[in-house]
Amino acid sequence: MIEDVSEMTEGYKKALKATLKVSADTELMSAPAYYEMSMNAPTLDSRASCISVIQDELGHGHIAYRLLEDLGEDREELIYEREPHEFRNTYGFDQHLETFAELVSAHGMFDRAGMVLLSDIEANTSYAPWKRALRKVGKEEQFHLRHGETWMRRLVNNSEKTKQRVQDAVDWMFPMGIEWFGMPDGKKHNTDQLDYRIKGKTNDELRQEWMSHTVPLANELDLDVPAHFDDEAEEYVLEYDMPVAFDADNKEWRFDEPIGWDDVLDRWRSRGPANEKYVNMLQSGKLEVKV
Amino acid sequence: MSADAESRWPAVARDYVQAIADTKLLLGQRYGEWMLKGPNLEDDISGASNGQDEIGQVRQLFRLLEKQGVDRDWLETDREPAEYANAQPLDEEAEAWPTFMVQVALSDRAAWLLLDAIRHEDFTGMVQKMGEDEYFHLEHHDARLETLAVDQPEAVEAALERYFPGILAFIGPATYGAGEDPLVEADFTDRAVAEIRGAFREHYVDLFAGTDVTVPALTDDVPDPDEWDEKRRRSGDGHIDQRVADQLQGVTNREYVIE
Amino acid sequence: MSANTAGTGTAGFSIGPEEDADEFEQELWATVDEVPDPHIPVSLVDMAMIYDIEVDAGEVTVTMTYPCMGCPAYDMIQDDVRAVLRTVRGVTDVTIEVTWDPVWSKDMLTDRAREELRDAGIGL
Amino acid sequence: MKYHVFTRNRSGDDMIHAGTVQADSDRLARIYAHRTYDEEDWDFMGVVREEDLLEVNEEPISSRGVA
Repeated sequence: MIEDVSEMTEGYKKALKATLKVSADTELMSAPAYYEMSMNAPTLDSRASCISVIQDELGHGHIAYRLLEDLGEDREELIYEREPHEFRNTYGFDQHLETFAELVSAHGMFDRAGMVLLSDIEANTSYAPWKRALRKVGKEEQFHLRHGETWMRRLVNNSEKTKQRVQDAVDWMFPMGIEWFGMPDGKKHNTDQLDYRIKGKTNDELRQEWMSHTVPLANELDLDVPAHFDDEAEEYVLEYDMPVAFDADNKEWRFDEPIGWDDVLDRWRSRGPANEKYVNMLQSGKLEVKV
Repeated sequence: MSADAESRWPAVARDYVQAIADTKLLLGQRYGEWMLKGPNLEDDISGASNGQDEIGQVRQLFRLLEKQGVDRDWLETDREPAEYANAQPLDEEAEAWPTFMVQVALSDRAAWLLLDAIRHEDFTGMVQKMGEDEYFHLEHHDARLETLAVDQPEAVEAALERYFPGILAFIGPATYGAGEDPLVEADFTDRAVAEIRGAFREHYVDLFAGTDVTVPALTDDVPDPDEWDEKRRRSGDGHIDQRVADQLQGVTNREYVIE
Repeated sequence: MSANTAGTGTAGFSIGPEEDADEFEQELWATVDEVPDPHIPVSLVDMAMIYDIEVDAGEVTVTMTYPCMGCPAYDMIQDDVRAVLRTVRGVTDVTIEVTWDPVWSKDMLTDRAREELRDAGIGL
Repeated sequence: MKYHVFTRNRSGDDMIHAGTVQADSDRLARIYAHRTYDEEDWDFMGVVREEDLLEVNEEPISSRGVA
């Protein structure tokens, strides 16, 4: 296990920082992504739960930025002085969440993706300070999942209309969750994260892990997702050729329009529709004080 | 659920608790609005915690109000903006951090003092539990105001002047002294409004001692006792924006309420 | 000390059914004991969140509290309690009363909860 | 200023370094530490300013002039 920056090679440090940055930015940006619908939650009880989730996410971001600080980065600069497009958060949190059904489905499916990634790091990382810090994160994310899945269940059982709202959310969130874990193992050239044992599982293993939670959930709730368990292959298989084009304005996947991973990376790099708005929200207080 | 005659609070007590509850509801709103735009991440985290605490407290106060015969749907989802009895400073969203800090500090502290004065048995334990939350809210405000009083004294003083009249109206008129405060008379509270006003101002005089910030004086005609609305604990008919009422009532997500 | 202060860790505060509880009440307690706290691996009963269970001709009233007033799982926990009690034969209705008297404190945890938390490495 | 946050699970346990907070005053640091690291009902929580944390080094005595 590595405890201190003095024990790291330059390559290790670089790979660790890059991984931490994605994690920190993703946790932080989930807060503004969850904000609008949390402040418009349907009941007082759900408002309390949703704000509690935002508090947790801010706290998780805080942890990851603190670890980056220990590696020589400047937290103030990372949070308050970068341009929106410089943030490295997952593309999922560059999207507008426009209904309560989308919010709770994000708790249930996007936070599951975060949980899968971080559980692997907690179990397998060679960087001890991160491993220790993740214990709290895991406990809190458990609640987000429970909150999301409970509400998905409530809405699915409530009426055909609310069930359809959840289905609409899942329709665009599921493929986004699939993309979340990145390129398939066979196509990936940069394996630094695994080589340095910053994480333990490959992209495809993590994707399988995510599907092993989300596909049975969808089946139980009678929601359609374009994936199923294949008995022969003994794994979850997609019912479309990943990756495919995404119409960000309408939140629609064009399943009959396969694209290359270079196109996906380009889409990620040019950021999603809510990126600027979310970063501006987080930076607005800071700017005001500085004036 | 309706309360039987024995456990029924006097009407003036119901209004008093309603005003505290609505103030906390709006505190939850304002903390929420600022939980992503504080000057540092720790302030954001604290703001989100405070917001969550306030909603938890509102939930309990609404529960008691419902037992007193107040309609639950009206409380949560069925009200006009002018029917909210929140402290007047919380009607608006503050435009800058020091203003926001003064706005919530004054409102949260005043609400706590009013709550802590209640001596009715329905509040046994509950107010003590709320105090566990409030310690952290009030400490956060005071610690932040200490730093702001040094960095931006003009902004702090301007905000105090802006919000002091409204918060004094929320606490109550100076004429509610010992022997004249109807809540004390009804044995619902154990401290007269006039006493709370004094203690409230004194706190800020001590906090800002040695800084360039002057705390507004207490004047007996603020609020004007003749103009003061006992139900909404304010003067005048100002109110929150419709947009805020819609958020609090979850209007855009009404279809997701599980009956 | 404020007028609103309740006792904490009140002497003689006991968790679980009274000694003279009949079989039905015992069953209700055992049923609620199956509901886990959503944050830590012990039951609501072991967490000392259930203060009282009363039955009146099939109508059950559960009096409970929370360690934290802003509990994010407030309604979910109540749903769980209601759902699990409704499966008990003879229960026609379930009402949940929330109380803060006495104020919950970790001194109230059962010994079993203490052991389980210790094993799980949780500090409470 | 940067503060280090230390916590203890229950009496008798070792102290844990829980993390750090950025704060403009000691009073703020206490609040931030509680708000950021209150995932457990700690038996003890304390903050130390980073500038007050002195590293203890073990260095060889210079050989010159010792013999």
